[in-house]
Formats: sequence, structure tokens, C-alpha cells
Amino acid sequence: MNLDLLLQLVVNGLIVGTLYGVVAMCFVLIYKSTQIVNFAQGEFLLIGAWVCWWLMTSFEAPIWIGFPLTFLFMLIFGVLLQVVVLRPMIGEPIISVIMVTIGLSIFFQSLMGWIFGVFAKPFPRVFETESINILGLQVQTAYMMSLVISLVIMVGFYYFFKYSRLGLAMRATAFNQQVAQSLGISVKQVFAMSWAISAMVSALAGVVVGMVNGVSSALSFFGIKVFPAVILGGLDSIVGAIVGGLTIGVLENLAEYFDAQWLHLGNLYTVAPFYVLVIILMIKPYGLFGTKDIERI
Amino acid sequence: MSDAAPLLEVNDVSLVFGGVRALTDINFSVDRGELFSIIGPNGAGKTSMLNCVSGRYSPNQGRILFQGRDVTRLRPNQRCQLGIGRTFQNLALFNHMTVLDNIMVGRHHLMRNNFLTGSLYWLTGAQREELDHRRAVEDIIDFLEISHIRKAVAGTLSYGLRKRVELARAVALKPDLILLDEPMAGMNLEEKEDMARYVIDLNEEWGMTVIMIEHDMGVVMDISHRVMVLDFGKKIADGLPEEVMRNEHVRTAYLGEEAAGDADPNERVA
Amino acid sequence: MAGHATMRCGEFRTSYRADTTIFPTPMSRNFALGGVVLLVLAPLVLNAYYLNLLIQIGYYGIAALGLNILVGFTGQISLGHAAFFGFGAFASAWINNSFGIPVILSIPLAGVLTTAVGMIVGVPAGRIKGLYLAIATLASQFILEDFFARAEWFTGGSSGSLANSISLFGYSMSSDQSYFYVVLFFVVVMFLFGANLLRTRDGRAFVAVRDHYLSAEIMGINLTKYRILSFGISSFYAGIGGALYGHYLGFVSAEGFTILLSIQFLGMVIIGGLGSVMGALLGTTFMVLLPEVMTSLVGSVGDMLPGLSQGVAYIKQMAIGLAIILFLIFEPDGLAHRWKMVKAYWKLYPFSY
Amino acid sequence: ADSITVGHLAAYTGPTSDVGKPYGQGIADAMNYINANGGIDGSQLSFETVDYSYNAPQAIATYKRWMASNPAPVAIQGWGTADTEALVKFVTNDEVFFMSASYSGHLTDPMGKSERTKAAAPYNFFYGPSYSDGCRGVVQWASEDWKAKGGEGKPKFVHMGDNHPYPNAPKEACAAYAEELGFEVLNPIVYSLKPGDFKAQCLSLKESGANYAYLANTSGSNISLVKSCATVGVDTQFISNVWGWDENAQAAAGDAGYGIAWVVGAAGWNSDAPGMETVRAVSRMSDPSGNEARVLHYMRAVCGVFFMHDAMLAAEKMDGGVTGTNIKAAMEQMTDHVPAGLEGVCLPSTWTPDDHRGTNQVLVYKSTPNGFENVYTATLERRPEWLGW
Amino acid sequence: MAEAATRAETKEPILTVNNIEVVYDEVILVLRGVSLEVPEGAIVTLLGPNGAGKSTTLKAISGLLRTEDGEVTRGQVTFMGETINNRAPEEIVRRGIFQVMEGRRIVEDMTVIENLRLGAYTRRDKGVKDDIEMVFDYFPRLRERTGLAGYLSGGEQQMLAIGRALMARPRMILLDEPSMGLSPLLVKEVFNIIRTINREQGITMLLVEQNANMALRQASYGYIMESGKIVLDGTREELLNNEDVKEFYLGGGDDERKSFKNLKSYRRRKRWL
Ligand SMILES: Nc1ncnc2c1ncn2[C@@H]1O[C@H](COP(=O)(O)OP(=O)(O)OP(=O)(O)O)[C@@H](O)[C@H]1O
Ligand SMILES: Nc1ncnc2c1ncn2[C@@H]1O[C@H](COP(=O)(O)OP(=O)(O)OP(=O)(O)O)[C@@H](O)[C@H]1O
Ligand SMILES: [Mg+2]
Ligand SMILES: [Mg+2]
Repeated sequence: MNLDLLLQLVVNGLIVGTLYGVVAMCFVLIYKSTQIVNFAQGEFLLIGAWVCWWLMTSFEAPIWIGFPLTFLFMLIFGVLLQVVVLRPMIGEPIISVIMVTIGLSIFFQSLMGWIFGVFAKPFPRVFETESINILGLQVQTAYMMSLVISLVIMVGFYYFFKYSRLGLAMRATAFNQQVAQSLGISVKQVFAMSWAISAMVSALAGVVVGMVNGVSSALSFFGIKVFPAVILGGLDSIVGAIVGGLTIGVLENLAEYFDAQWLHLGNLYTVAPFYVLVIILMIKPYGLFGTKDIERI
Repeated sequence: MSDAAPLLEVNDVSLVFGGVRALTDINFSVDRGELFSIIGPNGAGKTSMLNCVSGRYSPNQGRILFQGRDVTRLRPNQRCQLGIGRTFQNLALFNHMTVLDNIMVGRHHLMRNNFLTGSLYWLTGAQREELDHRRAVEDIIDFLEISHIRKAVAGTLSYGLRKRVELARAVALKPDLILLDEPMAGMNLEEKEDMARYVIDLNEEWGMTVIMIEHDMGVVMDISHRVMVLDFGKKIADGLPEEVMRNEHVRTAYLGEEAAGDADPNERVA
Repeated sequence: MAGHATMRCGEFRTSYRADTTIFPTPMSRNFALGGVVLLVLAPLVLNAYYLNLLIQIGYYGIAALGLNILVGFTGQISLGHAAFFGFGAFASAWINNSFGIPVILSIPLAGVLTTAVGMIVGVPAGRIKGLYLAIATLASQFILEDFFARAEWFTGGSSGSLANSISLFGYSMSSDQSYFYVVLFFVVVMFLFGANLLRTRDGRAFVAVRDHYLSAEIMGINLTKYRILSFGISSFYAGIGGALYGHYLGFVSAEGFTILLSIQFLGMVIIGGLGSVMGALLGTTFMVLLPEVMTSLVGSVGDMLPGLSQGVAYIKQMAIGLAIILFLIFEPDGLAHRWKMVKAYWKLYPFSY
Repeated sequence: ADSITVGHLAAYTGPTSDVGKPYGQGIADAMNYINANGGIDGSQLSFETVDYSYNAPQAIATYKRWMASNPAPVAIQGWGTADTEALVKFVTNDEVFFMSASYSGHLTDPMGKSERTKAAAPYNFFYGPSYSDGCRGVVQWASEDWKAKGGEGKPKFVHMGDNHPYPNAPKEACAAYAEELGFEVLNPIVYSLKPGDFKAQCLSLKESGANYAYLANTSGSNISLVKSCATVGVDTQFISNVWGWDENAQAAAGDAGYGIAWVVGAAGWNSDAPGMETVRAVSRMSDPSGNEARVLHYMRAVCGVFFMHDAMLAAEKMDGGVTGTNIKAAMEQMTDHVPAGLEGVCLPSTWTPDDHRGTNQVLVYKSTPNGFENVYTATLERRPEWLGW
Repeated sequence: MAEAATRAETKEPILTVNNIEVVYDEVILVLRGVSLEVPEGAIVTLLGPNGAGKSTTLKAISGLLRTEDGEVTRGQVTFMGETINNRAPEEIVRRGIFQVMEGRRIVEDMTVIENLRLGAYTRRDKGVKDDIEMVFDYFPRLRERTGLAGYLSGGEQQMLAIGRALMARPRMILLDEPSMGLSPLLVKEVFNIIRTINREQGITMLLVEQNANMALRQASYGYIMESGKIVLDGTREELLNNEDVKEFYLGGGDDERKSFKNLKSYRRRKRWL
């Protein structure tokens, strides 16, 4: 047993896990208000990262300008996307809308490839110190930034859904669009809101990952990578998304630990979370915090 | 299993949801051939009672005997095989199937072909079986007078028609005991009359024992052999319709009659 | 009564048997028969390219039908279909290579083996529902992919495994022409099986489970059994499709069976129309032809605008994404639905409504 | 003949586009250059570039379309593993000369002599060392490096890469050779082909105390790996394969990337080899300004096309002219051949009818803040047991 | 139907439906020219057998057809002088028409209070809390239900659905079978509440009912619909005294009401069409 290594891995897992949590939250947001699983989530990250990268390299904008501008861009992007593509789909079968997000993902993936090329591009240096030491582990500063922002966002979301008028409207829309409409809720507005927020928050994650690894089309794989986190926490739970993210982050690292120390199977890091996911779902079919479907006749 | 024993026996059943006591120590039995009604205010636990009988809920306490056999722990599909069929208060049709297919699903447990023999349709007798059951289903369709919509997709039908399709599907199960949850809700007088006639026919001619939940007192009084009243999860009365009607509590808490005694039980609820 | 509105003027049947055929009208049956006859003649007129596309539509179409049984009929979304498809490909190659069982038998055997794997993967479906289940199947996608890389005895590891071509009575069916007939045979058989299955007891049970599982259970349907069974049957189709794919390519490597292909399968059934046998084939055709059509369309645009030559590849990909989006905006219920509308129109012609 | 039809399968989009793009551009530019400079003895190369997005069935469909067209191609410039392998059967059958960018060892065994080779691939060629040979070469460098640094005891070697056909390809061959050279071979470490945060793997690497880590993935995920490892403070010497590092990777990795040593198959853009003149001229086919700096893969692509060009020239003089069979035969007659005009750029290569290991030289480069440096050139023996492995 | 306007004398119609035709799925014609008028502040009832198109009419007014692939292909719906057909439903709600849909349609995964707050979604004033109390006063049973609305009994859900409509403080409520599934006591109560609301708050009501007795007792005017057409209309008195209406909708046309028991094989299908 190497406790030092174990500790470092757990810390690493927690930190990467927050990022999973943030992206998972974006999923949950869209799901909660529209019941759509957004397969273009990864592309949202990618677009956010590229836009921020572009602002910061072409105009040499500092991060505190580049980042808010990116947010603004993503806001407009989210609304536009909703108006142009998703609005006509209101009232259509959810599965068709999910397929549309797959189409979007193909579209944006190649659009980004065309505009920005396919090579990974380094992000301009943002923080004086690139990494700081936490419990013996060097951690990139960008992660710490995301940690703080995502905590704020998480708390915000929680209250938003629980208490705000719009939050209620989003939940009602997710329950049944016709019912929501009959209550005077503009399904279009609700959708626009949730896509815009989700796009903005994804951009945060995109920028952070971009800072750490460079920006490249591969970033979009993040979208699929966080599925286990989303499900583990429960599809409709903001808190669940964070817990799921952290759990998956730690799990991956623990798997790596056991693999490297004893098992030597290889690839446990990627696959183990999926085994655990299935086991947890067998015990708790709605994830850790997801609300049960109402089974009543 | 003897004919003398009641078809259904409910012993001491209690059901709790979180803090809500939906049912408390319910006891009753239904004899073969009876047309038994359950009435009571909204939220009294009538539907929950049916759910316990059909297997959707398992009671926290108590036993349910069907044909002398303890079915308390059986899955709904197993109870169906034993001969319990039902309809639902909030429609539960297969919305994307045609009316015909909906009813054919009711024959599921009576059929033998499976995915292998079904795939080889012509070679394995699956076709013959399908056609046999189709014939039986058409009889039901004729009986319930829904032949004009047999090819319609169930989800697009109006509420009243869907209720009727639900009844057809339950009848297709060939149950010994059929549970009807507010079969006449959402129907106008004429349609209620039709429905009442179907229920009576099922009971008298098709030989099914019926348990029916219904809020229309006129119907309940006219056609049921025996009535049980639930309120707040408790049984407050059980007996012949006229007896139950005379119960003070029923009149005030359920029917909302100001003065007891003189009202004609047959008066249309109005 | 309002029933008039739903009564069709163009339907006349005199027996239940006539009412339970796969093809609702004699015309549609003749249509289908004619289609098969045309396909039988196809190799005589079509060149290898078109045959190749038809073969692709064939093996993907079989797998897509399987997925449609799972997603469209039983209502369980699967993101792991590509892994089953791959498993079938590996299994058939393995059975043939290791045991010397002829390919024509190894293909159905691979289907059976894949069924077993599919049922195991389907076990959680007894408890997990909806999107949670979808992600659980995503897990099986990754777990199986990992297995492919690990199980060298089965998959040939990094160098992949060779899949021999079919030989019947000493005649090798390795040319596109002869392989086309093999695929056509399987397509016809599998689609007939599928259509039969879905109009009989178990098929109805699948749909019942999808539409309202609570009442389905009360109607006597064993939910767990049918949920798992549908995984099994769907995997059987995937396995057959995958095996045909493997023997056509002659080489099976884990690289081809990623989540991307799973998503593509999902695209096929959604675009084709969930819950429609015909839809599986239509959707597959759409997804297979789309890149080809886009290549030639965008290629000719690229010729006109030479500056775009590298961009052409991206434009093509974007066009594929866009085509999917536009298609669903205008036909969210899938091709099969459009097909039905066209049929309904003709049936009632010249009385609309 | 007035034109010679060639097919070009490229991966400009899809998962391998980061390296597929410069490589494909190199192929197209080189063929355009040949056409602009007299073609093959007067006949033009008529070629179509098709982006198949790294999707094997789509590649096959394209191949079938080509073969059904008139005239059908006699030669194909291909790309990835899955499609190359799937096409082996077809090109052999149709007798089409096929040059790929998939360097799998078993493609080097045209007669299927080695027991490791499952199917003979007589029409398949590639330019450069196979994955296994590349790894052997860079391990050879590592062994020299260890001695030069005065390392004590047995150096530790570890294979790192995804559990996937491509990274696994040289795993056993290379480990066997490393052991032979006196390395202690550690348990492999797995990291994804998709870029991500690999601190966990880096911590394992650090813990294992490996001296040399062979990165078998492509550059995209290698960038993430070296960056993560730099954060964690790993001081292992990274070595990598031919797709594992390039100028773009170095730019994205920044400081963390310096020091990595990897296999290079041809001269770099800034090389002063005489042949670079030609390469620059080729590059101007798509970049008239001549400003764009091409990455390493571009040069390899150009070499590949020029070898094909030379073979076609030779085939022209044979019975039947430029057919797939004749191009193959011409290739198999080359001994230590370097295409005219590309001296110093392409490695001298030899193909024979029963050995398609084109080159036994492996250039090892190291990335430094001053650019890429050729630190070593390994010359591997042509061991018979390495054929096809 | 021309006389309808003159007969609904007292007040100006707030809602006019003029000869509308509704088609589902582009092929299924359900309403074939329906016209009706609702005067301001009145309760008007719409009766008819199952499948006649009553719910469809209401959905055509409230704009909820579109989510079911339905469309008003001909005719107009005018509310307070403005044409509202094929407008977005949320806009129609904002103009003051609130529909209580058939089958309750409460948001099952929310609590009772959240459902009520949702009803007030279009309001921005401060009175929401008080109105929740008001609803609880009308339906005391709901106050005790703190769990998710999906677990309420059928009748409780119906109360919630009506309560939710009140929360919106609309000018007009379209009620689709509000008494369905309610116990006799509650049916009375609900109709009392409807009348009270109508009287106290001046909310106009268009009431679709199967319980014709009850409905006609509340309403000032009634329409009878069959197979997508209005076949009869008149004031309360006219309808109550119409022999056909008595026989088929009210029961006991002749003198004594028939017992349900003795209806066997007795068939009659008088239709106006
Ligand atoms: N699954 C459940 N979870 C929690 N509470 C439940 C559940 N099912 C029923 N209840 C509660 O149990 C009580 C009885 O409900 P039930 O549906 O049996 O009433 P009912 O007599 O059928 O009333 P109604 O006539 O209105 O349909 C209600 O208060 C209801 O809220
Ligand atoms: N979404 C739909 N698609 C197709 N047809 C529909 C749809 N909704 C309703 N219909 C048809 O329209 C007709 C009228 O339905 P509607 O629901 O308006 O009747 P209703 O008068 O409200 O009946 P009920 O009293 O049973 O509720 C029915 O024949 C029904 O089949
Ligand atoms: Mg009830
Ligand atoms: Mg209705």
C-alpha cells in the first residue's frame, strides 16, 4: 500500500470530478426543462473553448474580458440555436429531438474543424502560477478556478429550480409541454433559457479543459464521458450531478490505483466506472438522487 | 377450492404510504357471481384497494385470498393468470396500438406462441392461434359495440371511447373476477346506460364476478348486489345497497345530503 | 358518429386471415414482392459500387431492425448496439476460424452467441428504465469494447481477425454479386421473421411494455422477461448483421465498433421511424446513402470553388449533420410515417380527409 | 496511356483528422506536382481525393465506386488501419497497388510466411519503418542513451497506450526487443486515445519508476499525457512512435513537450537536405506563398507518392504498362532506392517479393526548445523472425 | 345558429367561435363547422356524447391543439374582439382564457403548492399566497396533502386542477369535465364553487360536462354537439324542456327515470344527424 499515492489520486479524482460535475450539471439543466439528452454537449464545450481561445489569441484579450465575452457569445448562441433548430421541434417526440442534437454535434464538430483546424492549440497563459500544491498533488490553477465558479453555479441552480418561478416553469415544461402551455408558460422561452444557460456553463468547462490540455476537437468527447456522472447522480438532480461527477472522478483514480498496484489489467481507469455505474443502478435505478417516476395507475 | 368459499377474501389489509394510511384493516369477501361495488369519498382508498387485489401494491399487512389461494405476494401478471382482470381510473391503454391490438394484448396469457414460433408464423400454428383469438376478440368488440373504431389508434380516441376499449381489454383476459375502477366516469347518461348494460351482461351472461368503483349512485344502487363504503381508508359500511344508503355517515360524508331519511336513494345525483 | 372520420374508404376485407397479413393491401404485397424480384436481378445490372451500397444497407439494416425492436417496439434505448454488432462479427469469424464450422452456419451461430451476450447485458433492464437504461447500455458498449481489445483468443487482439468468405457447395461467394445474394437472403428472412414476430403475441407484448408497462403487467405480461427478451432478440439481429459485415470485409477489428456507430444505428431507427419494420430499412438507406450523396454533391461544388478543396470534407460532414437536423424538423416521426401518409393519401384519393 | 488513375483515401475529418489532414495534403500536393512536371512519362495522374472520415465501410464503398468506374485505378494511396486491412482482400483480388499510412507489421509479409501473419498482403506497401520496427529503433536509442547518461543497473521500460489495436500493435514485439537489450519491462500503463486529464496515469508512472516510457497513442492524447505528467513532476524519458509527436503537438504541449524522443520517417521541414527543394516546390502546389510550415507527416506522404511515381515509371516500360501488378513488381525491384529529387528527405528503401519492410533505418528525433533534432539513426537488422511482426 | 346571438341577449359575447373546422394529423376531420358564443360573465355549457368533439372545441379555443398535431383549418375564434385562432397557447392564457384540461393533467412530480404556484405563472402581483389560501379554503383536503401531486387520489387531483385554474385569475375558464371522478358530495361542491367564482369574480365559464343535469342547472345557455357539429342550442329552460334532451341527457324524459337494471337490450339511437 502506498498511502501517499492513494491520497494524491483521490485528490486528483475530486478535482477532475468537479469538472465532470459542472458538465453534468449542464446536462441536467437541459434534461430537467426539456427531457432532452443533449448529445451536442461536448460541442458546446468545444465552441466555448474555441471562442475564448480566439478572443484571447487574436485580440490578446485578457481572461477577464475574454471570458465574459465568451459567456455572452454562448448566451446568444444558445438562444439562436433554440430559435432556429429546436423551436420547430417543440411538441415532437423527445427521441427525435435527441437525434437532432446528434445532428448538431456532427455539424458543429466539423464546423469547428473547418474554422479552427484540427490541431490542438495551446491556450494563452492565464495564471501566473500554472499549478498549486494541494495535499502533495500539483493541481492546475484553472481547475481551482472552475471549482470555485462551479460551486457558485451549483448553489444557484439548486435555488433556481426549487424556488424561482422560472425554475418551476422549467420543471413543468419537462413534465409535459402541453400542460405547461395550458398554464401560460411559453415553452419556447423556457427552452431558450435552458439552452442558453447550459451553453454558457459548458463554455466554462470548455475553457478550463482547454487551459489544461489545449483546445482541440477531442474536447467534445467530454460530452460523452460525463454520461456516467449524470446518471450516477440522477438525471434530474443538480446536487446529483456534482456528486456523480466527484464519484466518477474518484472512482477512475481509485481504479487506476488498484490497477497499477495489484491488478495490472490495464484500462481499468476507463472501464471501472462503467461497471460501478451498472451496479449502482441495479441498487438504485434512478441514480443516487434522481426522482423516481411516479408509478401509479 | 370449493364453490362455497368466497371467490375473493380480503383479510385485515392495511396499506401505508409514507405518512398516509391509505387503507386500515380492511376485511371483506366477494362471492362468485356477485356484482360488488365500492364507494366512498375521494381519496378514501378505493383505488388502492383494487391495486392491492390486482397486485400493483402489496399491502403492509393482511392477506388476500383468491379462490382460496393466498395471492398477497404474487406479481400482477401471475394474478392475471389466475383470473383477475381490471380497468383503470386514469386511462392506461397502450396509446400507440390500435384498439384491436390493445384487446389482443388481453389475450396474452391465454396464448402459447412465442417469439420463435411467432417468427415462423405459418409453420408453427402461430397463425391459427392468432386467428382463433382474433375471433374471440371480435366477439368482445361486437359486444361492446366498438367495431367502428377497431382499427383506430387508441391514443387518438375520445375519453369515453377509451374507457370502453379498456373494458374490452379487461374482458379479453377472460377473468373470473373483473375489477372496474369508475367505468362510467366521463360518460353522459346514455353512455352510462350502455355501460351499465355491459356490466350486467358481463356479470350475468359472461359469468364474471365484478367489483366496481363508481361515484354515480344511481348506477351503484341499481345494479350492484352488495356495496362497501370506504372513508379515510376505513370500511364504514358493507351490505345491500338499500342498507348502505340508510347509513347516516354515508349520507352526510359521501352524498352530502343535508337531511337524512326522506331522500330517495334512486334520485339521480344532482 | 365521429367514427366516420377514422373509417377508411379504401379497405375491404372479408376474413380475419386477410386482415392479419404482413402487408395491409394486396398492392403493397405485390410491391414488396416486386421489390425483391428487382433486387434479385440487381447484380445483373448494377456495378460493384451500387451493390456495395446495397450490401451495406443490408447488413446495417438487419442490425437496425434489431435496434428498432428494442427501441421502437419495447421502448428501451440502447447506446451499445455497435458493440453487439461487433460481437457478432468477431463471433462468426471466431467460430469459423477456430472450429472450422462453415461460414453459412457460423453466421446464425454468431447470432445465437450475441443473443446470449445481449440477454446478459439486458438483465439490468429488469430494474432500470428509460435514459438510465440507455446509459447502462452505454456502459456495455465500453465494457465490450474493452473486452474486444483484451480477448485476444476471440478477436485476434491488435491485428484483428480474418473473416473468411462464404463458400457454398465449393463455390466461394466472395464477389460482390454473390455476396449480395447472401445478404439479400438474410435480409428477406430476417425481415419476414421480424414482421411475423411483431404481429404476434410477443411482439404485441413488447409494444405494450413500451406504451404502458404498469398496465401491461396487469394484463399478464411478465415485464422482466420481455425486457430481457427484447435485448436478446435485438442482439440476435445485431449479431447476424455484424457477422455479415465481418465476412464481407474479410477482416474484423475493434476499431469499427465504437459509440459513434451505436449513435449511427440510433439515427437509422429514429430517422426511419421508431416502431416500424419498414422504417428500419428506410432509415438505414438514408444513413448509408447520405454521405455518398453528400460526397458527390459537395464534390461538384468543390470543383467549382477550388479554394475550398480542403474545406470540402468539412462541408460534407456539416451537410450530413444538417441533413439529419432538417430531416427531423420536417419529418420528426421518421420516413415510415411519411410513407404511411403517402399511402393514406392514395388510398383515399381523390377524397382528401 | 494518356492518364493513370489513382485513388486517394483521406481522413480530413473524423477521429484521425489531426494527422490525416497534413498527410492527405502531402499526397494530393505531390500528385499535383507530378502532374505539373510532366506526369509519368507524359501521362497525367488522374486522381480523386475522398474523405472517408475514418469509417471503414465508407472506404470500401469508395473503393468499389472507383473500381466500377472506367478506367479503374491501378494504384491507391490509402490511410488507416481498419480500412487498409479490410481492403487487403479486395486489392489483392483486383491487383491494385496499395500504399497505406498504416504501418502494421504484418503488412510487410507479402507471402504470408510468418506464422504471425494471417493473410498475405502482396499488393500492400508503405513507406517508412513498421510500428514494431519504429519502436525497436527508438528503444535502441534509449539503450544507447542510458549508457551515455551513465545509468546504473537495468533501465526500466514501460509501454503506454490505449487498449486498442493501434497502440497495441508494437507492444509485444517491442517489449521482446527491449528485454533483449537489457531493459526491465514493466507492466503497461493504459491511457485513452482521447485527450483528457491523465494525472492518474502519470502518478502511476512516477510510482513505477520507469526510465523510458513508450507512448503508443497519437499526438493528441500524448500532448495531454506529457502535460499532465509535467504537472505531477514525472521525470521519465518519453519516447514515441511516428504518429506520436509532431510540430503541432510540440506547440500545444509547450514546455512540457521538450525532451521527448520519437520516430521520424523522413526529413523535417527545416532540414537542409538537398531534396527539400523538391518538397518545397510540392508544398507550393497548395500554398503558393510557400510560407506554410509543413509537419513531419507531410514529408512522409510526399516520399510515399514519389516511390509510387518511380515504380510507375518503371512499370511503364514493362509488358502491359502501368498496371497494379507491374507497379508492384517495380516496387519489389527497388534496392536502397531514394526517389530522384528527394535525396536526404526519404530514407533509402528496399522491397522484395517476399519482404515488404521498405526501410530498416529509423530516425530518432528529440524535441528541444531550439526545434527538432535528429539525435540518432537506428539501423535494424532484417531478422527473418521480425518479418510480419 | 344565427339566432344564438339574439337569444344570448343580455351581454356582449366575450368569446365567439365562428364556424371552425379542425383537422388532426392533416387527415382526420373532427370539427365540421362549429359556432358558439359565450357572453361576458355567463356560464355556458357544451354537451354531447363521447367523441363528439367537445374537448377538441375547447382546445381549439385555448390553442392547445397544436401540440396534438391538430389545426383549425377554417373559421375564427374571437376573444374580446380579437381573433385568436392558431395563436400560441401561452398568449391566449395571458389574454385571459384558462383551460382546465380533461383528465386533470396536474404536474405529478411537484407538490400541491408548487402546482398552485404554477397556475399563477402569468401573474406578477403579490396576491399569490392569499390565493393559495383561498384555494385551500375551497378544497380543505388539499391542505393536508404535502407529498407529490402524482400520489393524490383521482378526485384530489381534480380539485387541484380546478384550484390551479383559479390561481391564474383568468377572465374566462374553459372547464373540461370538472366533475369527472368526483364523489357526489364533491360534485355538488365543485359546481357550487364554479357558480360562486362566476358570481363573485365575474369569471366567464365554458363548461363541458357529461353530467348534463348539473351543468344545465348552472348554465344560462347550452349547446349540444354531435359528430363535430352543433346540433341544438338554447337557453337553460329551452334545453331542460326539450324532449330529446330530457330523454338522452337528463334521463327520465317521459316521467319516471328508468332503472339502470332494466335497460338490457333496450336500444335507441336517436341522432340529430
Ligand atoms: N402510490 C402512492 N403513494 C403515496 N400516496 C398514495 C399512493 N397511492 C394512493 N395514495 C394516497 O392514498 C389515498 C387513497 O388514494 P386512492 O387513489 O385509493 O383513493 P380513491 O378512493 O380511489 O379516490 P378517488 O375517488 O378520488 O379516486 C390518497 O390520499 C392518496 O393520496
Ligand atoms: N390527437 C388526435 N388525433 C386524432 N384524432 C383525434 C385526436 N384527438 C381527438 N381525436 C378524435 O376527435 C374526435 C373528438 O374527440 P374529442 O376528444 O374532442 O371528443 P369529446 O367530445 O371530448 O369526447 P369525450 O366526451 O369522450 O371526452 C374523436 O373521434 C377522436 O378520436
Ligand atoms: Mg380512485
Ligand atoms: Mg373530451
